[in-house]
Amino acid sequence: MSEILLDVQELTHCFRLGRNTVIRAVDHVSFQLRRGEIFGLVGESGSGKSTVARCIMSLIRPAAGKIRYLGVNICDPGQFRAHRKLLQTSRQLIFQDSAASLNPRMKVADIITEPMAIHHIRPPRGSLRQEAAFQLKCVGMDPSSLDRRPGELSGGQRQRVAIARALSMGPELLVADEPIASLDVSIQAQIINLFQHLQREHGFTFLFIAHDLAVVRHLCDRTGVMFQGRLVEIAPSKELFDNPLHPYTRALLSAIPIPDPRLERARVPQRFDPAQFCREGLLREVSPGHMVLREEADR
Amino acid sequence: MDERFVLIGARTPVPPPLPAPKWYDGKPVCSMAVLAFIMLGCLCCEVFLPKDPAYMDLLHAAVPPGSEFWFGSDTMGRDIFSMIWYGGRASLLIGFLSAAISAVLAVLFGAVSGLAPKWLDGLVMRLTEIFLSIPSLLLIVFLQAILGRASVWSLSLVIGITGWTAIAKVVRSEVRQLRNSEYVLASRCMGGGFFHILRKHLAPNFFSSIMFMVVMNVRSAIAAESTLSFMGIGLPLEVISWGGMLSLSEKALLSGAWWIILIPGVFLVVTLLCVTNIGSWLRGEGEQRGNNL
Amino acid sequence: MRRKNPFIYYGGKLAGLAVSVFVLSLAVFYIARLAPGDPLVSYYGDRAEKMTAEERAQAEERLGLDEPVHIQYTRWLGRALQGDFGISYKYKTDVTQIIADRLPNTLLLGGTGFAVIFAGALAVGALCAWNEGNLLDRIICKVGTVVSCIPEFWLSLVLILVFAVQLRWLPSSGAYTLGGGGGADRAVHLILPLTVTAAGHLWYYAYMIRNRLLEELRSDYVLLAKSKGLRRRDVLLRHCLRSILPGYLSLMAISVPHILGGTYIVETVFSYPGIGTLSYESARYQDYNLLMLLCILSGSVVILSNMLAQIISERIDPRMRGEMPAEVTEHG
Amino acid sequence: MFELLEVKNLSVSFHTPQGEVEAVRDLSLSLHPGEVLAIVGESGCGKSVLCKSVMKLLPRNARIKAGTILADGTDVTRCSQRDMERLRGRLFSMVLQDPMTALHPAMTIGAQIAEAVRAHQPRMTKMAVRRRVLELMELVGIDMAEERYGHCPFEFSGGMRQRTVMAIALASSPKILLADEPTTALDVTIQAQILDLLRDIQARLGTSAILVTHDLGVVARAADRAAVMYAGKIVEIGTVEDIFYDPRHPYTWGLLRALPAWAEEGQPLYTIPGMPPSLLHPPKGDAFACRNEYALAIDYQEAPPMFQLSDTHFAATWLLDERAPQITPPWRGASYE
Repeated sequence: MSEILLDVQELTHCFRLGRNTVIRAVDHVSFQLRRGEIFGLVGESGSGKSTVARCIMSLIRPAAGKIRYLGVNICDPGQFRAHRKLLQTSRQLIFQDSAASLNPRMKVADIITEPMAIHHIRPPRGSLRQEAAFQLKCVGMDPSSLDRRPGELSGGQRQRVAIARALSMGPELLVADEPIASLDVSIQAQIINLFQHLQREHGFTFLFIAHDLAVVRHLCDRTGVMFQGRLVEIAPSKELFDNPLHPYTRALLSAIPIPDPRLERARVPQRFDPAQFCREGLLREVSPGHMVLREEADR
Repeated sequence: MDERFVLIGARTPVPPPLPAPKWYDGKPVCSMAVLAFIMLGCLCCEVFLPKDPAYMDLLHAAVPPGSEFWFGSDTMGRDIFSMIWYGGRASLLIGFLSAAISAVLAVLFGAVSGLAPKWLDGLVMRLTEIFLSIPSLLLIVFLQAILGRASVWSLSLVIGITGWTAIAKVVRSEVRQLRNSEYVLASRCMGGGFFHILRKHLAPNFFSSIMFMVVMNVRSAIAAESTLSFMGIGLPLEVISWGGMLSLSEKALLSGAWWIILIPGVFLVVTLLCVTNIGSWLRGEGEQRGNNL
Repeated sequence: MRRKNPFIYYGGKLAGLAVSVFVLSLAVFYIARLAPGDPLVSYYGDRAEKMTAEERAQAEERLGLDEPVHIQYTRWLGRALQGDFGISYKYKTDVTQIIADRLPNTLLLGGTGFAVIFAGALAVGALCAWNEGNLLDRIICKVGTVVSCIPEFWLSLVLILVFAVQLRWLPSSGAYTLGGGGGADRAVHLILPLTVTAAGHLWYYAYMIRNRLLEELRSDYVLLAKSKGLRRRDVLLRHCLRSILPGYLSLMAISVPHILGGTYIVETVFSYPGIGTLSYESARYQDYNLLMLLCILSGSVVILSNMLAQIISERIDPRMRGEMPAEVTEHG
Repeated sequence: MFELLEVKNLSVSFHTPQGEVEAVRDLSLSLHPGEVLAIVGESGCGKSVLCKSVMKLLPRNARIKAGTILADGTDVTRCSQRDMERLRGRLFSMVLQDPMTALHPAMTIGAQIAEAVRAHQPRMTKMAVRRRVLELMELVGIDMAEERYGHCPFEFSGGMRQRTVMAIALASSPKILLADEPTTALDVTIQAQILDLLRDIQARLGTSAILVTHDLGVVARAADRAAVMYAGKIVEIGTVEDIFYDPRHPYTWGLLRALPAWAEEGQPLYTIPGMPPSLLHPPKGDAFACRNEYALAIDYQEAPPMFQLSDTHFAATWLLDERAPQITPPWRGASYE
């Protein structure tokens, strides 16, 4: 088994809504990412999966818990500062909405080479422009787009540019926060294939956050399911889809419509009542690599 | 077999050439041309002025427009045609100068307020509010009194100082919005420092969005100068400006000398209208650029 | 969701108002004294210039101008809190009395002006939105832009020239005819100043209403409202207007000083005896006591209307009450 | 057979500063009473525009260029604004995509439903309206209706809001329900509930529905018939069985093959190459030709007509012409292990 790249331990973060209401967006979440794997994090809106991503990228300082990346505790400001350059170059983030995450006034070439410009890295392929052209080719785009602005590109092309920007630094860890949610079906497939291809080529560790389970099943090696800020189940993808154990996972799986009318109509989706959800409890390993949230009483 | 029914598969289409947009498309050409004409005329008025604008020909006071005085003469016998071009210099200069001053102040305050922590932001905004609550006319009178005798420079400073609050508010909200935008977040994530973000992301996006406010401020500054000079608290009588020319209108009203009131006023209003049109075009432009994503 | 205690809520607002007014009065007091100029001139007229040094000192002592500014201020504040704002140097009577004489005129002009602008902007804006892109809308937009570009004083001059000098239909100045002064007379005197006040501001607000309404008309809930069979008029008036009204109300509340400033200029051109002319004079001639009270009056009106605007937008719109921005701690 | 809704040769264009965008191009379609017809396609293919033109709720810069829309015997394209106001809500009504923006933010749920009830029964008493509103709320599965009557939309979750939107749509018992991506903005578990509710209500009230979606899973779950749209045209239409088990158009093949649910382990997904064409200047001939690996020479010259395959199944591709070469379809129907 390969080494652990990212170790998230008991990560907790709260958002304050008004004076008295506090929402636990992320509640004692623990998981590990091994080097070179694709880990899927699934959950519905408001389950806290984006907050996890932002904590990992140090955009939010978590209220409690530890995140160790390559042995560095990134929640500690001192350690963060000491390893700033490493952390900022080897972790990259891809946002859901490429329209918002690319500066509308910058040219594609400048967008792709922005991280290099920030860290004053000598581009390995001569000039910054050549570097941008190379990266653009890597994500399947024509270098003729180098001088265009994000507004002149289609959604799929913009997401490709965002990917090129993230990969230009040769990251160890790539975090993608719902990168395909705002794309069309036929474009989604193209981007997923691109991810798969790039991951094989570069070997980066990939944290893929999504709500579309079919995509996660196809793309990810292991999958974690989140509900109301808690991680309820982690398992290798195949195992999770074939043998879901937590009632919420089951409900979630049964809710995905199967694109086959006869099969689909014969199914009865399982309901999961959020009122029954017990937040307390621990992740327990039931079979190798398969962990489920169980109440304390079960022990 | 029919040749048309041969399997040939997908072929990349040749995109039809889009008709190149004309350079003047959507631009307020007319306003730009008129404004350029007026500005040019004011700048090089020495070349074509028929008379000395400051010379008081008391024998020919309040002469209606005619061959000698094209636009008539005022109650002190000065040639209105010459005064308009000459006086436009002061008015336009004050307009641009004070807009620049207030823009600098606004960007300073707005950016501080937008980037600062909450308490400082609240304090700055509260101070702005108090500042706003002193009627601007009074403020101008005070400031004029402190600065001493009015000149083009002091008046620009005064109008500039009183006109920055509105832009500052826009700057503040713009900075806040930009600061939380995803591309700034992305840049921070990649390790972009404060100055990098300021230079690459904040400044370019934000200048286009306040540009139209600045242009609109040129307009209100020109209007303010004319109002002040008209009321006698702006430029002294010897300094010719559009507002100053109109301050003689009280006598003109009594004698029914319409040209003294109407002709400089029309110039003033046309200039203001052109600036307004250009301003609203800039605003539309900014919005469109924001939307075409 | 927790309801705030209304006493604490309004008490806090009032305390904020008091502090703001205090800071304002302090600022005006110091600025006024910083400004060069001789207040004695406004009290003694030309006589002040011929005074000997001794006489000057005596006069300054009498008016309390010899002491350091901060002592002057505390003395002024102490009296002001008891309702004594001192006498005007120029008119030599109680400041409150002078203002009380003039205030109704300004209130009449400003109040009706405000009402006309408020209602007119709503009507014109809604009319334009209803006829979006039509000839009527385009004409109103063009005319509005042109009118809003005309400085108030020049519009006044032109109107006087046309209606008072050439046509002789309307009086050119004053608030009422000397000696007379019935309601009709006042109304006739009000027409021109009111037209100018309204014309200067109306389009700005009407245009804003138009654009906001159009924005609303493109939103999803309008689509749903139409699809349930509501008539277009009902959609516009009941749904769209309703959602822009809080914003409009608070904007109007904030705009009080602008409209007030506009009436000052109009008052001067039309020689309309109101607060505007008074404050202009008092600032020019260092009539300290008068100036202080005027500044505090207009300042409190402005601050009060700002608070009103805030309260309105917090009260009317349920979203404002319910959702509060999430606080995010950041680093990096 | 009596058709509840019949769209014939409809063309809708948008006038933009860049030129004319042909959003719907010469489209024909019919809806039988009591069925659910799904319209599938990618964003920008004109499926939403089709919905809005049926209700004549198009934005100002859009124009119905040609064609007729017969709804229950009335030609909608010729109706005046007033006539449409009378028809909307009673003959057809709409469920929008995003329930977060579809409800007026500052009005109570009850008032918004009541407005819909009163729109066609202005004389109804207050009590009767209230009773009807509560009845509707129960119908769409909002429990504690009495209590929630006075709530504002921001106090509701996404699913609850979409239920409210459905209650509004059903207020005047319309014959046709147009659902424009009703579940796209919702979570998967809520999506399943809303789809089942839609089917349930539709069966109970005998309403016909048009379900616009981009998700073939939704089609499989909730539709009787399906129409596949591409670049402003219907390329294939038939019963759900026809579309899923015997698709004939290359675009339908591509859509089905690209689904991650059918992907083989470790293999890349099948993708349709390229991007949908811009409708600003739609290409000559078949718009799909440039992405179609089975494109014939004629596809680049002439748009294919609709070929009839059975009573219910139609497809617009030259592959069905007798002169075309025989192709083994790469997709032999859905099969989930």
